[in-house]
Amino acid sequence: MPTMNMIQALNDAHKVTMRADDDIVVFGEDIGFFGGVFRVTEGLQKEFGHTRVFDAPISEGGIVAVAVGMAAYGVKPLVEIQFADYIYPGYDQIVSEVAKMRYRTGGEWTMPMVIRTPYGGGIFGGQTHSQSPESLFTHIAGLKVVIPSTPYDAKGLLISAIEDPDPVIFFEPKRIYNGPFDGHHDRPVKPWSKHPASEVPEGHYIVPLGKAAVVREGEALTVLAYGTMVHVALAAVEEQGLDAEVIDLRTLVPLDIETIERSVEKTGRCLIAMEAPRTSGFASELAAQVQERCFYHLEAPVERVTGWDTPYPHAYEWAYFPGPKRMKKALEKVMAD
Amino acid sequence: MPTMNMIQALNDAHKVTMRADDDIVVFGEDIGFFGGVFRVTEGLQKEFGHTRVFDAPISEGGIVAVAVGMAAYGVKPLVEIQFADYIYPGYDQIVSEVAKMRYRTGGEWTMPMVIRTPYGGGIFGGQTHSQSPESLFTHIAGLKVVIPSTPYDAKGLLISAIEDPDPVIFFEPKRIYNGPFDGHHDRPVKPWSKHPASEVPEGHYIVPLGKAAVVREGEALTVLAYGTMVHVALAAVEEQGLDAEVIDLRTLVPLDIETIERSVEKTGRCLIAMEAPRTSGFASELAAQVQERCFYHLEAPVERVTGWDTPYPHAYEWAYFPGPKRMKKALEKVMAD
Amino acid sequence: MSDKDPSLRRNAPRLALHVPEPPFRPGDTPDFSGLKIPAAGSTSRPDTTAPAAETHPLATQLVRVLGDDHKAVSPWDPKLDADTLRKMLRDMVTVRIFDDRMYRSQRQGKTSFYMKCTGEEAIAIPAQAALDRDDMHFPTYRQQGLLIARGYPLVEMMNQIYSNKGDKLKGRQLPIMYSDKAHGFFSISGNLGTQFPQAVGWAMGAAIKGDSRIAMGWVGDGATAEGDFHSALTFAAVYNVPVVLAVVNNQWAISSFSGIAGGERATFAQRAVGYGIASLRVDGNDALAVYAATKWASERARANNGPTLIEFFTYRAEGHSTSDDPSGYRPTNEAKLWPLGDPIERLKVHLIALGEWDDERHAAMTAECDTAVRAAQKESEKLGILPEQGKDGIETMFDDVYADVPWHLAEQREQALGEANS
Amino acid sequence: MSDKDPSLRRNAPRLALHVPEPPFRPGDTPDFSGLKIPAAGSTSRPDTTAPAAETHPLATQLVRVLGDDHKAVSPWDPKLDADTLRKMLRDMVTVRIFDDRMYRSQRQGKTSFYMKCTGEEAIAIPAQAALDRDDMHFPTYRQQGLLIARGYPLVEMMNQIYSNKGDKLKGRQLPIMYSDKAHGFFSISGNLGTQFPQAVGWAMGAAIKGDSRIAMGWVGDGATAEGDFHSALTFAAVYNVPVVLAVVNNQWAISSFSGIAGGERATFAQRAVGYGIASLRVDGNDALAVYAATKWASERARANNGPTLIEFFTYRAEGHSTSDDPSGYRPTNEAKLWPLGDPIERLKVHLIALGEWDDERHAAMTAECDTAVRAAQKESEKLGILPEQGKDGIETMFDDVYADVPWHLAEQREQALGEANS
Ligand SMILES: Cc1ncc(C[n+]2csc(CCOP(=O)(O)OP(=O)(O)O)c2C)c(N)n1
Ligand SMILES: Cc1ncc(C[n+]2csc(CCOP(=O)(O)OP(=O)(O)O)c2C)c(N)n1
Ligand SMILES: [Mg+2]
Ligand SMILES: [Mg+2]
Repeated sequence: MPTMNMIQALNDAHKVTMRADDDIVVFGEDIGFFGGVFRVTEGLQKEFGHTRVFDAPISEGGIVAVAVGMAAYGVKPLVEIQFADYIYPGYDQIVSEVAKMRYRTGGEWTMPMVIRTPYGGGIFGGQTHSQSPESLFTHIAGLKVVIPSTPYDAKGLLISAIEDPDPVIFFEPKRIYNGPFDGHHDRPVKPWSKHPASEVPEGHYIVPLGKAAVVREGEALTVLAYGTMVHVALAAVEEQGLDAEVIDLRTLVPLDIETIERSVEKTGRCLIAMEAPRTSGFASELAAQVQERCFYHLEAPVERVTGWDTPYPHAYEWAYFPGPKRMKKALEKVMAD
Repeated sequence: MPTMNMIQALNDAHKVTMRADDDIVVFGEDIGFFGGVFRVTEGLQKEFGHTRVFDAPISEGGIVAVAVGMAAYGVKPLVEIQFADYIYPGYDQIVSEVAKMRYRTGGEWTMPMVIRTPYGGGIFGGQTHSQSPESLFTHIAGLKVVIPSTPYDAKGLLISAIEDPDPVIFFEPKRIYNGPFDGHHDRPVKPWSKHPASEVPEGHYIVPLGKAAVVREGEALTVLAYGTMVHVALAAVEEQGLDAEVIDLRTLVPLDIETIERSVEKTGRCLIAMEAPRTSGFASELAAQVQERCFYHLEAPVERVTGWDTPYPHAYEWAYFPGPKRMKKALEKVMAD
Repeated sequence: MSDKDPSLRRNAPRLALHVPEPPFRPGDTPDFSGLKIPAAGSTSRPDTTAPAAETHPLATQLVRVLGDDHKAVSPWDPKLDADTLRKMLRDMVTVRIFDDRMYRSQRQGKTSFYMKCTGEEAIAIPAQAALDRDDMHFPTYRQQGLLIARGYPLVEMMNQIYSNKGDKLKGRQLPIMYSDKAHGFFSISGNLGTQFPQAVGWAMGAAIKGDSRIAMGWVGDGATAEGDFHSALTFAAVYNVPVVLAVVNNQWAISSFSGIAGGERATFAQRAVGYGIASLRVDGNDALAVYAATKWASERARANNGPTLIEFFTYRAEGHSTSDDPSGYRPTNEAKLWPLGDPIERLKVHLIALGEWDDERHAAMTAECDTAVRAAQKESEKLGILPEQGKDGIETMFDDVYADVPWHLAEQREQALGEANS
Repeated sequence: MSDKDPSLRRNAPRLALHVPEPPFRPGDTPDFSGLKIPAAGSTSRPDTTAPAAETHPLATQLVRVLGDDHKAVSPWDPKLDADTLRKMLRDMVTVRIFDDRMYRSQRQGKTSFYMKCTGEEAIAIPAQAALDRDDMHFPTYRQQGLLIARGYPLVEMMNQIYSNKGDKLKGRQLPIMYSDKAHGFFSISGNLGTQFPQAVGWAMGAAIKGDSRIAMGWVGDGATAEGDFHSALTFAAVYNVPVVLAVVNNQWAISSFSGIAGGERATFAQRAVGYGIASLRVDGNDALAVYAATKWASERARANNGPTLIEFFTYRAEGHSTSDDPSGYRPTNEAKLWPLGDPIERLKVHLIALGEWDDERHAAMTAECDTAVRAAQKESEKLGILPEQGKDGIETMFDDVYADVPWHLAEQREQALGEANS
C-alpha cells in the first residue's frame, strides 16, 4: 500500500473522485497550474484540463457564490479557500445560501459541494495564517463540518465529503500536513511515513461522515479531540501514563454522540481539546452535551483545553498553542477531582 | 420620568450621546432622512445634520469597513445593520479588522464603535428577518456583545456601549421593541408603558457593560436568559409557580460570571434560554462554564432551551420560537432530576 | 516635496463630505424637466459580436423603441409579431392584477408580507420573452413577471404567499420568495445581491459542460453596492461567462434614492465599462426595448461572445413592500409625474397604433385576467391562509436541513412534536 | 418569442469557459514585443478640477515622464529639484538593500517570513513624496517604501520583523505587518483588500471634520477582486471622498497572473470609469510619473474635487514572499526581460542625464545605505531574533484584546503563566 502524507492523500482523493465523476470542478486561488500553495491540487489541471481545474480571482465571496451557481446547475464544486483565516469574505454566501438552500426550497435545489481549507496554528503563521474558525460553521444548520487527523482519514473523509449530498466544510489541519505533530515543537519533526495511518489504499474507499474513531481505548477518562489535537492528546495521555480513551471526532456536525456517550459513561471523566479560542468554541458545545447526557456518570467537571481568547500572536506561537503542558494540567485536573 | 418603548429609548441614547460628543457619526441603510426601518434613528439627521447622520449604500461590508477607517481617524461610528440576518457581508471586517485592531497594533489603533442590529424572531419575518447570530460574535476575541431586554436597559447599555473604548456589537431584540413579549403569541400585545422598565430617565445615565441583572430572585433554580427570552422566562417560571432566580445577562462578552456562579451555587439547578439554534450557541458556552465552575453544586444537568438547528421557517414561527411550552418542559426536567 | 510641512497647505479648503440628497422630498413638487430622455431610435445597435467597448457609449444613453407617436422607431425594434406583443401585454396586466390582489390579501391579514412591482411590469416579462424556455433566471423579489411569463400557475405563487398546504416550499419562506426549477426560476434569497454571482456560477457550469443554456442574473439599483455585485462582474469578465446581468434601476432602495448607490456619478450600466463587459442602458418602461436588449445580450452570450450588463431604467411606482410607506420620504405624486410613463399603457397604445388592439379588447382581456387571478386566489385560499398555518406538519420543519435527518434533528423533532401535542 | 423551444437552437455553438492563461510559462522565452508602451509625454494632463470623465481616456494609456533619452518629457513632468530626486533615489536604494538583508535574515532562520518589493521601489517612495507628511496611508505589505520615505527608523521595522523586544507590536504580527500612526502608516492587514475601503472611511472622517488631511489606500492587482475593492469605490464615489486609491498592478498575485483578476479585458484603472471616479494609469517603474500622478490626485482630493483611482503598472521582479518560488509558474528570466526596466536604474540615469549625479556618487550613496541597514540590523538583532522570542512577556499576550483585561482573560493569563513556569 502506498505511504502518503496528508497532502498526497488529499490530492489522491481529488484524483480518485474526479476520474469517476466528470461533474467535479475544482477551483480556488493558485490551485490551477501551480497546484495550490500547499500543493494539494498539484497535477490536477494537467490531468483534468483547464475547464475542470482553474485558478480563481482573489474573492472568497465570489468563489463560494459561483460554487452555489454551479451546484444549482448540476456540476459539483470542490473549492479551496487558501487559508481558513480568509474564509470570512465568503461567510455570507456559506451561511445564507449554501447552508439554507435545500431547506428554503423544500429540497428542490441542493448544494452538494466541498469547501476545503487549511486551518490551525503551529507554523508561525501569525494572526492570519493560524486560525481555527470551525466552531463558527458548526452553529450553522445545513452545513457538515469535517476535520481529518491522518492521511488515511483525510482521503477517506474527503471522498465521503465529495460524495455527500450536503455541503461540507472540510478543515485541514495544516500543521500535520507533513507529519503527526504531537505538540512537542522542540523535538525533531516526525514524518507521516512512520505512522500507520500513512498507509493509504489506492483507489476508492471512504471513511464515513458522522463517525468518530476511538483511536485509543481506556477506562480512566475520555479525551475528545480532532485535527492536530488528536496527536497532541495521544502523546499527552501516554506521557501521563493515563488509561485514557481518546476519541477523534472526525466529523463535528453531525456529531457521533453515541461513541462519545458510550465512552464517557464508561470512564466518568471527560476532557475536550481544541485549538480554537475558548469562548463559544465547539468544545463548549461538546461540554454542554456531555454534561447533559452523562451527568449522572460524571465524577468531575468536563474540562476544556483550548486556545486563548486572543488573536493568535506570532512570536507566542507556543504559549498560545494548547500543547503538552496545557494538556498535562488539564489531565491532572480532570483526574484529581 | 418619561415612559418610552425600546425604540424611543434607543433613539434617546443616540441623542444624549450625540449632543455631548460631536465625534459620534451615525450611518446605515435608510437611517438618515427616513430614520431607519424601525425608526430608531428618527429625527437624528434633522438635529445633527447630514454629515453626522446619513444613509449608506446597501453594503454591510462597506459600512463596517468605512467605520474602521473612521475610528482610525478619530470619529466614533455608531452604525446600524438593518437586520442581524444581513450582518454576514460585514463579518470579515468585523472579525478580521474591528476585533483584532487594538491587539495587532499593540494598542496603537483602537476601534471604539457600536454596531447596532435588530435580531430575533417572533415577527413572522421568515428566514432572513428572524435570526439570532449573537453566538457567532461571542467566539471572536476583541468584541463585546450586548443585548438589552427593556427600554431602561436599552438606553443605559447603548450609552455605555457608545462610551466604551472597545467595539460593541449591540443586538436589539426586535420582538420587544414595542412591548415585553412573554411568548404567548395568542394573547393580546402588552405595551411597554405597563412595564416598570419603560420609565426611562431623561439625559445621561448608564447601565454598565459586563453586569448581569437578577431580575427575579429565587432559590429553586437559576434561569439564564437575554433579550426577548428574559420575558419568556419570567412568564414561564411564574406560570409554573417556581421559586426561580432569573438572570438577565445583558452583556454576553464579557460575561458576568460572578452573578451566575453565585446564583447557581445557591440554587443547584440551571436552565439557559436563548432563541438561537442550539448547536454551538452561546447557551452551550454558558452550560460549559456553569458545569465547570459549579459542578459540585449541581443537582441536575444544566438544561438548554433554544431554537432548533434549522433555518427559521416562516409559517412555523411558533413551533420554532422557544416559547412557554418549551420552557415548561425544560423547567420540569431541570426540577425533576 | 517629501515630508512637506502641512502648514504649507494652511489655506487649503476644509474637506467636506458630500451626502447625496434626492431632488424631491415630501412637500416638493417633482419636476422632471431636467431629465434627459433620448428620443426613441436615437441609439445605435452594435452587432452582438462587437467588442465590448463598442457598446460602452450606450451605457450613458437609453435604448428606446417606442416613440412618442407610439410607433416602434429604432434599430433596436425587435419586430415582434402581434401575438407576442399581446401575450406580453396580457402577462403584464396579469402581474399588476396579481400584485393588487395579493397586496390586499396582506392588508386583510391573510399573510405577513407582500411586494409589488408596479411600474416595472415591462421588465421581467419582455426579458423572459427574449430568453429561451430553459434558460435560468436568478431573480430578485421584483421579478414575479418571469414566472407569470413562463406560465407558472398563479395558484402555486399564491400557495407560497400564504405558506399554505399547497406551498411547495413547505411554509419555510417569506411570501414572494418563490423558487421553481422547472420554470427556470432560482430560489429568491432574502439576502440582497447573493444571486447575482450565483447566476454567473450557473452559466460557468453550463460553459464547463458545453451546454447551450444561459443564465440571467437580476439585482436592484440599491443592491449593486454589495460586494456580490463585484464578484459577479469580476468572474463574468475573467471567464467570459455566458450570462446576462440585469440591474433594475427603479431609483429607490426602500427610502434611499439611487444616489446613495452611486447613481449621481455614473449610470449603473457604466459599471460594466471598468470590467470590459458589454453594457446597455434601457428604458425599462418600454417593453420592446427591454425585449430587444435582452435578446441582444442573450445572443451575445449564447455565441460565446461574453456577458452583458443591462441597466433597466424605471421607477418604483409604489411602496417598497407592505411594510413601507413611501410618503415618508418622497412626494406622493412623484410616480404619476415620472415621465417614462406606465409600461402597460405604453404597450397597449402601441398595439392600438399598430391596429392590433383596441380598448374593448383590452377591457375584456383585463377582465379575463382578473377572473383568472380571482379564481386562483379562491383555489389557493382553499388550501389555507397564513394565520391557519404552522400547526400541522411540524415534523416537516426538520426535513431538508440535510438530505437525511441526523440524530440531533430527530431529537429536536421529537421535542417539537411533544410541544405541539401538549 | 416567449417559451421558445430550445430545440430551435439545436445548432447553437456549445458554450465554453474561457480560462485565462499567462502568455509565458516556465520553459517559454518571454517576448514582450507585443506590449504597447506609449512614449513618455504622449499622455495629456487634465486639470485637477476636471470632471472625472475627462480623465477616463487615461485609464487605457500610461502616464510616463522619463523618456527613452532619460529626460523628463511630459506635461506630467513634476519638475522636481535635484535634492528631491536624490532623496527619492536614496530611499529606493535603501528599500532594495533592506529587502535583501531581511530576505537573507529569513533564510538564515532569524525570522519566519519576509516579502520584498523588488522592482516596485518607484511606487511607494515617490507616492509618499507627493503627499504631505500627515496624510494617512492604508498600505499593503509591499509599501515598505512609505515608511522609509517618511524616515521611520529601520531598526523599528526590523524589530517588527524579528518580533523582538523592541517590537512595538509586541510580537503579535507576522513580519512586515508594520503599523505606525506617527508616520501615517495604518496597520497592515493579513486579510487582502480590507484596508482599501478603510482608507475611504478615514478620509470620510477627515471630510466630516473639515480637516485638510487626505488618505491614500493601496491594493494589489490580485486583491482588486475582493468585495472590499467595490466597497471602496462605491463609498468614495457616493460621498465624493478625498482619497487617493492606488492599485499596484505588478501583474502577479502569488502564482496567478493579472488575467485571473480580470486584467485581460480591461485595465485596473478602468474600474474607476464605472463609478464616475477619476482615473490614471501610470508607469510604475517611472518615479517621476508616479510622483506626478499622486500629486495630481492629492490636489484633486484636497480641493474637494473627489477621489482618484490610480493604477501603477509594474512587475513583481521576485517571488511573492519567502514562502514562494516563482520558477514553478513563470519563466525565470521574465523579470529581466520586462521592458519597463529597473526603476532605480531609470531614476539614477535620469539624474545623471540632468548632470546631477554620477556613478561614483551612486556607489558611495549605495555604500552608505548599506552601512545604515547593516547598522540597524545589528542594533535590532541585539534586541533579539524570532527564535529567541515568545518566552518572556507571556502576560502581555492578554493585553490589548480589550482596553482592560476582563476576568476571563485574566484567568487565561494565569494559566498561561503557570504553563510557562512549569
Ligand atoms: C444583505 C441585505 N441587506 C439589506 C437588506 C434589506 N433590504 C431589503 S430590500 C432593500 C432595498 C433594495 O433596493 P434595490 O436593490 O434597489 O431593489 P428594489 O427593492 O428597488 O427592487 C433593503 C435594504 C437585505 N434584504 N439584504
Ligand atoms: C482575503 C485573503 N485571501 C487570500 C490571501 C492569500 N494571499 C496573500 S497575498 C496573495 C496575492 C495577492 O496578490 P496582489 O493583490 O496582486 O498583491 P501582490 O502580492 O502582487 O503585491 C494572496 C492570494 C489573503 N492574504 N487574504
Ligand atoms: Mg431599487
Ligand atoms: Mg500583484
